[in-house]
Amino acid sequence: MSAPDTRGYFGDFGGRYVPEVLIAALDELERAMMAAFADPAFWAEYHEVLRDFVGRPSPIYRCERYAADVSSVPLVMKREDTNHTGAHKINNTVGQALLARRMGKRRLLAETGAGQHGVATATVGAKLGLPVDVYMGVRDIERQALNVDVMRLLGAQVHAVASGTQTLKDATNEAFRVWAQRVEDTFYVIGSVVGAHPYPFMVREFQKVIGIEARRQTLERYGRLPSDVIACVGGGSNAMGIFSGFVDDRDVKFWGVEAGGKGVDGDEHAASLRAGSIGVLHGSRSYLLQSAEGQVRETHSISAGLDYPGVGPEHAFFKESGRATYVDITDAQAVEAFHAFARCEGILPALESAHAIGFARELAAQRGADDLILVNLSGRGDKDIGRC
Amino acid sequence: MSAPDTRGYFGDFGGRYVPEVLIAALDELERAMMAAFADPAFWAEYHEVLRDFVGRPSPIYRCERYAADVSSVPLVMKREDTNHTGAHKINNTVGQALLARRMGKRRLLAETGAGQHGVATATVGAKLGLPVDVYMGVRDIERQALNVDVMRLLGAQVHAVASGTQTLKDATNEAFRVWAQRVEDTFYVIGSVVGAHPYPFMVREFQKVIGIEARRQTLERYGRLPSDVIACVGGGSNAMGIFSGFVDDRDVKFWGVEAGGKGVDGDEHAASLRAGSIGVLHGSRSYLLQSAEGQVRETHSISAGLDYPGVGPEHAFFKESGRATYVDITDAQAVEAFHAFARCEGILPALESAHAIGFARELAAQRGADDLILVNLSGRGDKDIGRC
Amino acid sequence: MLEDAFERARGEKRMAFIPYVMAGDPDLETTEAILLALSDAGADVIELGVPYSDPLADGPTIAAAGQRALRSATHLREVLALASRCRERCPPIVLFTYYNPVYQFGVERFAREAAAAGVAGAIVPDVALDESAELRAALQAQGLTMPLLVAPSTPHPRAARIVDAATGFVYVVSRLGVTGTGNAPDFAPLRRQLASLRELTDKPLAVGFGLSSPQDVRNLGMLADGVVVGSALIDAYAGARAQEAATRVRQFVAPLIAACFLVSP
Amino acid sequence: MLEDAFERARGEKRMAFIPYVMAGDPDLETTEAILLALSDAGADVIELGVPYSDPLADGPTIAAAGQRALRSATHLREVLALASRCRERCPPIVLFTYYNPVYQFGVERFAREAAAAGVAGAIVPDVALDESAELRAALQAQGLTMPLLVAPSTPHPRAARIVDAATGFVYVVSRLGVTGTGNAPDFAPLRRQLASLRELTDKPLAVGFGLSSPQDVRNLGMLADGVVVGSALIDAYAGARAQEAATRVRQFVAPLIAACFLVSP
Ligand SMILES: Cc1ncc(COP(=O)(O)O)c(C=O)c1O
Ligand SMILES: Cc1ncc(COP(=O)(O)O)c(C=O)c1O
Repeated sequence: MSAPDTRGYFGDFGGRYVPEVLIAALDELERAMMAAFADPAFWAEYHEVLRDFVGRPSPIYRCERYAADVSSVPLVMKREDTNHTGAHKINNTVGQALLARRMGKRRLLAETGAGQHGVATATVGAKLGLPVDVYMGVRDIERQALNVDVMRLLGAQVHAVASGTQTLKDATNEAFRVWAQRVEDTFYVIGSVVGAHPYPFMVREFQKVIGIEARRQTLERYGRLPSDVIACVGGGSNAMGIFSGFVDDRDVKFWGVEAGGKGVDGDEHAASLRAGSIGVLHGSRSYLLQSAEGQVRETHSISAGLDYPGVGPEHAFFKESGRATYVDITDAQAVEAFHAFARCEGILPALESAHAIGFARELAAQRGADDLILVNLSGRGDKDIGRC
Repeated sequence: MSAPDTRGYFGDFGGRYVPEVLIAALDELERAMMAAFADPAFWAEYHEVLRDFVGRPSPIYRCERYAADVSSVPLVMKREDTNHTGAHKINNTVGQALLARRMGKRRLLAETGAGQHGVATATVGAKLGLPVDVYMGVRDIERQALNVDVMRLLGAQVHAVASGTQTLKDATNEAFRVWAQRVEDTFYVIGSVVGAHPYPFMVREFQKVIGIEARRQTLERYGRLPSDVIACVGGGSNAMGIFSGFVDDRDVKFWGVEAGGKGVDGDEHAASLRAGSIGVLHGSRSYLLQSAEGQVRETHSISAGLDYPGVGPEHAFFKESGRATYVDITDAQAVEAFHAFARCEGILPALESAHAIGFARELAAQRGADDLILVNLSGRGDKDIGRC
Repeated sequence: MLEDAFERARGEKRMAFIPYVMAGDPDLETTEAILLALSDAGADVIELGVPYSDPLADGPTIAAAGQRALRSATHLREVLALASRCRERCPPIVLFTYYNPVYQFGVERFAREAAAAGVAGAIVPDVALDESAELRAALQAQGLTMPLLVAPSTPHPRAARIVDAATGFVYVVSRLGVTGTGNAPDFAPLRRQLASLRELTDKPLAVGFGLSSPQDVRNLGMLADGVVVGSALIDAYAGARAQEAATRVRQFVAPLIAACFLVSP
Repeated sequence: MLEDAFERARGEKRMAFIPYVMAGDPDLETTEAILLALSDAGADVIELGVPYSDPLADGPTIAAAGQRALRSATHLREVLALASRCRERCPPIVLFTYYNPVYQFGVERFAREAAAAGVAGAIVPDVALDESAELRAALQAQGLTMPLLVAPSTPHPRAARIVDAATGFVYVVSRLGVTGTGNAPDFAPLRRQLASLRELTDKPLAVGFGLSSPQDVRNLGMLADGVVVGSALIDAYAGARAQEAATRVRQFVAPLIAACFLVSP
């Protein structure tokens, strides 16, 4: 387990850029997290909930048709889409909610963009009997009305955030603000490997189950490790989750696929690592999309879950160290992959995951039967029907 | 394995009431099915697809809060909602599609009501590269537009059926008619334990995995068998699937929950076993809702998947023999259970499954800590948002 | 009665003409007028359809006719009464009914009341050989026939058992699928099948499903003993009532009946 | 400069009055007029907000002011120029800026240009003690102060380290949460905290977040050395421009400044 340094830095990235009012809460969280991580009973409970409630392990599935015309490489999907609530997000909310209960917190708080993390938090909150408040931009509430309904059915309060871009970025600001007010009894469940230390580390540890399972499954089934692991990168949690299972396997190449939107040469994309620069957002230093003056830019992606100007600090570290390579797939390519994959494999991928799948086909053309490409199919695409 | 007799009868129920043009196809199917069932390689392939593609085994999950106020009985859900495509239906379509491929059939044909079986068939067809035609009533196409989109994204042709009630019953008639025309190269994938022999038997065998897994899981986790097994009954496949895992455990009580609609005393319900009479529909003799003159009645249920006037013949046999007890839950009760379950457990059940869940709470009040109630949570409720 | 009808046609070197009419479409009065018209025109046997909610052997035309008939509250009881009313003025009537209405009526009772109504027999398209024993016995006990269907997909050994069991005549389905005029049969294989059935039995062979024109009739090449025309006939009078419907029926069947003669062996 | 301002206020047996103004809201001309009005009215120190897209320590009022200011293209460079323009006519100016604009500007460059603009220091709400070393050193090298914040949630040992590291003054956050007038602080615990901080340091203690009325000011009971008023002030001039805004500001701050005196020790 490669942890960040004591101040929460992965190399130059990470840290804790938050108002003083939150520092004590982050310290308390860090202490509780370390205690929980060292407690086998905590992990036992986490794994039991993942098994019985989430339905883990998620399978790995070898595609039969999607890239068969361009390559003989085994193309294997890690099926996070089969999780309860339909994406990897729930691995993390289970972990954080169990930690919240262990810490005696009374309520959960979450930001959400596409609504997937909001749904995953509302879900776990309902199960554990913890009230949940979700902050969501007004524009996202309009774009993702179905997930709003789901959260409400699960008993969560969904609060509309009308400030700034009215999307995930500002919902996150608002969640921080609300947390600052309620920091004593409220646990802030962050949805990706972003935020102030210890969030990027903690969320990674809760998503690592993806990589650990996938490594074991790949070895069991194919008797070897993948040559390449591919995942889409929004905040970066599903990517970090699968990468971290293979981080010590130095020959396994990591590919993070960002949202190229209408092209990374223009302004309408969300490719923080590919086309951004270093800065501080939502509590940590990493890459982000910003103006020359340090104002955070509005982003664009057809996939709401990737439509975020920042990225987790450990990805910035992986980029700098060369451990992972970051590429992008445009809206149009993602939509094409979505359709092709649905028709060839009978699986509707989330538009986020369709970015990884689109790139996988490109990479497959350069790989052969001795290689093995593992793709994190981070979620199901039901939420995206009618949007492409 | 309790098979029907050679003519496809479970006691007095079942048989093969279809036009002569289909008899040879049913004979061919029966022979191919028996050969496949006797072939370990077939089952190995079936189980591999269930594992890698569907994500089986589905977990069992013990509710913590839903009925805790009325009973200390362990209330355990078999989580078919975590399957790929979100319901038990896919267990069956995987089996039938593999059989179709084995038989050298070139196309799949399916009827659908709510669209779940249509989606499950389209899914497996896409995966195996077999074109799929789905027949669906005009009214259902309107009511279940989302699933129509999904089927089309998966490459299936959805055909609107404008005759009769324009719902599942007539879509089934139409599928039979189309099959009669294309019987040589087309495999008709029926979506429940209904239809002419060998369908009720075959579909049960493909759904039996639910019961086999659940029995093993219950024993492993609780060291005992359930006292009661509950499932909703539309055509009856999810119920037969879970019941058949326990059929030789004579102490395990079976409860089939039909759609009580606006009340079984009136006309607006779909409770064939509770309130119907014996007759012949869609190829087999069973209970059905019909007029004194033998015209099949229009039915009503808030849950599209239960809105069917017939029921599988083996259920009729279980009713007559007393092996299972059939009860009903009204629309209003199902909606209440849907909401309560979502808020207490963080799981949105399909409205179909909500019937089983609603009854489970009633039964729980009569059971204690030494008992164990197992409920088949046949599908997820995402499709039902906005309908209740 | 049925045997006589086929015998007479054979004697006249023609195929028997067997029109299909849906009882009660759009009302019983119209059906009665049509029956009399068919009788006048020279029909040898009449298939009288019993409306059913779920006619899965029928294409759109007959299914829609059944829906209209149900709207006029025509059920098995009403159809039997109609048959009884027309018995003196009509050629032999064979009911064409799905099984469920019969089952609800009661199989024995059905046979009894059908016999009392003077009906010649019953064709039940969803009761193939395998499920036919009980109903066949009940009908036979009342002196009624039960023609069975043979389809293009029926394997030869099974066809042999079917023709054995069939009474009255053997209903030879001309092509895969359901009733309806959409796609015409492929006559070459149909003729081969008729020839091979002919080797199995002396019972009359009546061909149906998808025949709509005099040319279709001629294409049978006298290999059959009878020709059933249903959907095309219904199309011909659809929308009309009573005498207007009867007139249209008369016009429509005349060339078909002529075609039954025209064919040279 | 800052020390002098607090000294003078202390000499006059009053708390220093520290208004917060968002630069460029709605334009720089207005801000300039407000700064001069505040100066005339007797403000001791001015917090000058640098607009930022993601002000997560700010409530709706200041966040909205920042949005308006961004619409007038006000960024760090423009704010420094404004400060420079006003330096002769104003009390000491402390910038209130989030870290990212500073980081993009360059930390060293920021310190240099801020000093050149005559600014007294910078409050950076998202840089707490732990991340403050580099920025603090850069500012100090240019003779600038970096007040740090202490929150109600800050544990005592940490508060001791913060007051140690803070320069210019210690910014005591009056209550949990962000800036804004929504909920007033709970004064009893706030007074206890001020008393306990007083034991740790002689540096000036300025209280901010949520203070909006003379009564709030009086409630501090002279335990603080300074009072920051931001959101309430912005609310007071919101919608107005230039001299009209300045007039409203003057009216609004007069009773607050009076309240700074009124309290008896
Ligand atoms: C299915 C899916 N994949 C990926 C993402 C992107 O998040 P992350 O990069 O943290 O995995 C989201 C976010 O909502 C998502 O829903
Ligand atoms: C989730 C779910 N449960 C139950 C049913 C009812 O079918 P059956 O009784 O065959 O299980 C359906 C049918 O669509 C369904 O979608």
